[in-house]
Formats: sequence, C-alpha cells, structure tokens
Amino acid sequence: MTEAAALLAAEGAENPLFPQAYELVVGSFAFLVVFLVVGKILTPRIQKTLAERTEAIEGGIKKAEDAQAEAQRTLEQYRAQLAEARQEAARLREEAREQGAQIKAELREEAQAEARRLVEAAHAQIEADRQQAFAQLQGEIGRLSTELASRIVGESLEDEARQRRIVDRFLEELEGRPEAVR
Amino acid sequence: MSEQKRTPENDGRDFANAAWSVPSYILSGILVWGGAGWLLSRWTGVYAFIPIGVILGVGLAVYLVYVKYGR
Amino acid sequence: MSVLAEVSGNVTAIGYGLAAIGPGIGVGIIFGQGVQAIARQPEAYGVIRQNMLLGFVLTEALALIGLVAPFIFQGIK
Amino acid sequence: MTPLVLVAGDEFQAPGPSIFNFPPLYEGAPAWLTKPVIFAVVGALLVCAFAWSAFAKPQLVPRGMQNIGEKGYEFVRDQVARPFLGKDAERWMPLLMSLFFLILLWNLFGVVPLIQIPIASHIAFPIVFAVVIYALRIYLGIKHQGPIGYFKNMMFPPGLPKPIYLLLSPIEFLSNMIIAPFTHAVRLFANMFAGHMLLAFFSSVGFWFLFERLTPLGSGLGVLGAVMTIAMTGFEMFIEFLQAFLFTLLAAMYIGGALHADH
Repeated sequence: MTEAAALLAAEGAENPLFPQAYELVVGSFAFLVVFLVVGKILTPRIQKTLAERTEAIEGGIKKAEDAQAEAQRTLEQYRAQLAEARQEAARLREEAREQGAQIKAELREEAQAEARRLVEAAHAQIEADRQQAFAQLQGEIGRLSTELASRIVGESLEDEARQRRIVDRFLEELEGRPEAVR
Repeated sequence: MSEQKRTPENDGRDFANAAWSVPSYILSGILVWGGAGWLLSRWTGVYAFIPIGVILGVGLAVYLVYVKYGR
Repeated sequence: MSVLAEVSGNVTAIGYGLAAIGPGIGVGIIFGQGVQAIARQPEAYGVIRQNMLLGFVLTEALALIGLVAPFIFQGIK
Repeated sequence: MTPLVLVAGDEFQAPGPSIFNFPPLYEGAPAWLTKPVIFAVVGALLVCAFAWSAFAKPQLVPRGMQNIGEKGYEFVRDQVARPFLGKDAERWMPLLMSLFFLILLWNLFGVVPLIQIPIASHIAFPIVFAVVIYALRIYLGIKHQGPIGYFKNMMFPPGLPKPIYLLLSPIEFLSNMIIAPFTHAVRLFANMFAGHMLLAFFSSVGFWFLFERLTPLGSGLGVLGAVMTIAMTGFEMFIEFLQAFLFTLLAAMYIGGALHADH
C-alpha cells in the first residue's frame, strides 16, 4: 500500500489517475464560463419561451373551446326558438280548430233553435186555427141545430134560456163522443 | 421509503437510486471491513483476517442494500 | 527473441478482467430478464424489482471481490 | 503525440497510457499549455456559442438551431431532471444543461479528426464536475434536512437493532461521502480513457500493418484493425453520449437525494 502511494507520488505526472493542477484550474474555469453563459443566461430564456409556448397552446385550446361553446350555445338557442315556433304553430292550429268547432256548434244551435221556433209557431198557428174553427163550428152547429130543431119541432124556441140549455146539452153529448169531433 | 407514497415514479426513483449505489456500497463494505481485517492482521500477524474482513464487508453491504431498498 | 508474445506489467489486471466476465454477463442477464418480466407482467413490478435488485447486488459483489482478490492472494503466497 | 509516433523500432508496440501525455504546444511554452487544455477551453466556448445561437433570441415557433437546442433541452428535462427531481426539475435545469452539453462536447472531441482527445480522459476535468456536485449535494442536504438530520437519514436506515448500526453505518458513510463521488468522477474518466485507448490500439494496428510494415501476413491484421477502428468509432460515439448522459443523471440523482430524504 505504501509502495503504491509512493509510486503514485513519484509518477505524479505520468499516472492517469493523478489530476494535474493546471487542468483542475482550466476545468473549473471552463465549467464556470459554461455555467454562467448556458445556465444562468440562456437556459432561463428557453425555459421562459417553452412556458410561453405551452401557455399559447393552452390559450389556443381555450379559445377554440370557447368558440365551440359559443356555437353550441347558439345552436341550442336556435333549437329552442324552433321548438317554440313549432309549439306556437301547433297552438294556433289547435285554437283555430277549436274556434271552428265552436262556430259550427253555435251555428247548429242557432239553426236548431230556429227550427224549433218555426215548429212552435206552426203548432201555435195550428192550435189557433183549430180553436177558431172549433168556435166557428160551435156557433154554426148551434145555429144549424136550432134551425133544424125549430124546423123539426115547428115551433120557435122563443125562450132563449131553454134554447141555450138544449144546445149545450147537445154539445155535451157530442163531446161525450170524442170521435165525432176529431 | 416508508414516508413517501408508493407511486410508480417513486418506485422507479428508488430503484434507480438503489441500482446506482450498489457498487459503491459493496466497495465501501470491502474497504471498511477489509481494512479493519487488514489492521487486525498487522496487529496480530494472522493473515486470515483480511479475507474474513472482505467477505464480511461484502455480506454486510449486500444486507444493507437489502435493508434500505429491497424490503 | 523467440517469444511470440510477452505479458508485462501487472498480472492482476488480467485476473480482474477474467473475474469481471462472469458478473458482467450475469448483470446483463438479470436486467434483461427483469425488464422483460416487468414488460410482461407490470402488476408484479414490486416483486420483480426486489428480486432484480437482490440478484444484481449478489452478482456485483462477485465482480468487486475480483477487484480486491489480488491484494488478498498477494499476502498468502 | 499521435499513436504512430509511439511506433519505434522494428516491432509493433501497442500504445500505452502515455498517449494521454501531451507536451506543451511549442518549444518554450508554459507547461500547462497543452492540447487537452486548449481544447477544453475551445469546447467550453463552442458550447457557449452553440447555446447562444440556439437560445439567445428564442422564438415561440422554433427554427434552425433553436430546434436542435430545444431537443437537447427536452432530452435533459424529460430523461434526467424530471425522473429524479420531480417538481424541482425546472430549478436545476441550468446546472444540468451546462453539465450535459459541456461533457458531451468534450467527450465527442474524442472522435473528431485532428482533435482526437476526449477531454474527460484527463481525470482533472471529471474531478471538477464531481467536486461541484459533491459540494452542492452536501450543502443542499444540510440545508434541507439539517446537519444532524442529513447524516442521520444517510447513515441510519430505520427499523434495525442497535448493534447492527455499528456494522452498517461505517459502510454507509464511506459509500456516500467518499466512494460515491469518487466513482462518479472515475466512471466518466475510465470510460473515456479506456475507449480512447481501444481506438488508439486498433488504429495503430491498422497503421502499422498497412503502411509502416506491409507484409502479406500482416495485411489481414491491418485490415482487421482498420475495420475495427471504424466500428469502434461508432461505438465510442455512443459511449461518449451515454457517459455524458449518465454523469448528468447521477448528478440529478444526488441533488434529488439531498433535497428530500428518500428513506
């Protein structure tokens, strides 16, 4: 071991494991220069640029995302408007149909009422005519009967009261036989 | 190793650490305990202490790597 | 000179060169197979890693014993 | 000195560690003015120039050099900083960027014609980086975990019987405080050193047997050397990149470990 150390010291200049002092100095100097220039001045620049680039790319992505979101929103809006319009149209159609139905119903009602009114008027007319005919007929029948009776009996039934009673009795008898009148 | 979370990255870092420090551990094991053996043999004159020290140093270094990284 | 080749200098260097062959191959095999095993079964990474490390330590120990062996044998002769 | 100068006499001599020793540039120059020193400075200035052309006026839409620079930045950030520093990654990027690019360029000098010396194959340069990281690591560890907490977290893994600590703690201490920074520097140095030595060996084989002493028997060897030189040059480029990456990765790992105790 001591031999080796002595050999190393003696061979100092020759042994490749033995650093030369001047080379140490030059190496330190070279490393210092490179560290100052490359490390301290230049590397921060490229780091900054790379960070900026990342940011720019991320910003671009963000912008694109925003645009897409905007487009999406507009699309949604359009869709909503379209749906609204469709609904409106449907509503209008429905309304029109309802109105039509209503008008139809009203018209029908009116027509029915008119018809009913006509029928009633006709009925009333008929009744009035009948009443009138009946009254006329009653008077006619009374006169005719009296005349007939006086002709048959030959005597004038002067007594008004008796005459009327007879007629009435006759009429009541007539009424007792319904088919005779109707 | 126990304090940190076990992630693939940490595992990989530990493994690289271990693999790179293995030769220097074994070399130091040999130097420390082989050196102790050498001193002993100079003192007692029994030459066998040197190989014993070397083997012991290697064994201890292997054990140390196992303790630090292998468990 | 009738000698075709002559070895001069420290013979232990040759000894170490020879001693380094085996461990060199061994370390190569260990890491090669270890990486292959991890590629095949990434989920067994922990176990493979441990065994790789142990195999590497033991093999490397042999290589470094080869480095100091000449000093030991020097004293024995 | 190039490998061919080493070739002296009639016999082929493999290049040795002396190929890494460079004399002063010219006669009478100071001892420190050597090729690796010159190219270390040139490399540092080139890294600065490259980074300046890429990052001086960064545009949101990158063009030209900025594209290449950003690829490098993203590589360091995603492969080195984020796995080990997590959310602190951005803060340490300046240091890691400087480390990675300087080491990478210095390493690549090893395969550039006429330069042909990986600067990190002189151990002084890796030592500078390793010492910086080491100091930073201890400073950060003490700052973030407290002086006692830092050493306690480092040396005493929880959940063991007390006597075991007596055996394990010295290993931990030596490993973390001395061996780790040492291997940190030596790993880079040794890779560059050995890689360059291999290249020098193969190219000198090729040169010797094809140009200096062309014999029928040796020409095959020379061709092999030339082919291997080309192949190893490609391989070396890969290794040089890998070592720059690993050095930076380990730096990030040490910083991350000092910022938060992981055990």
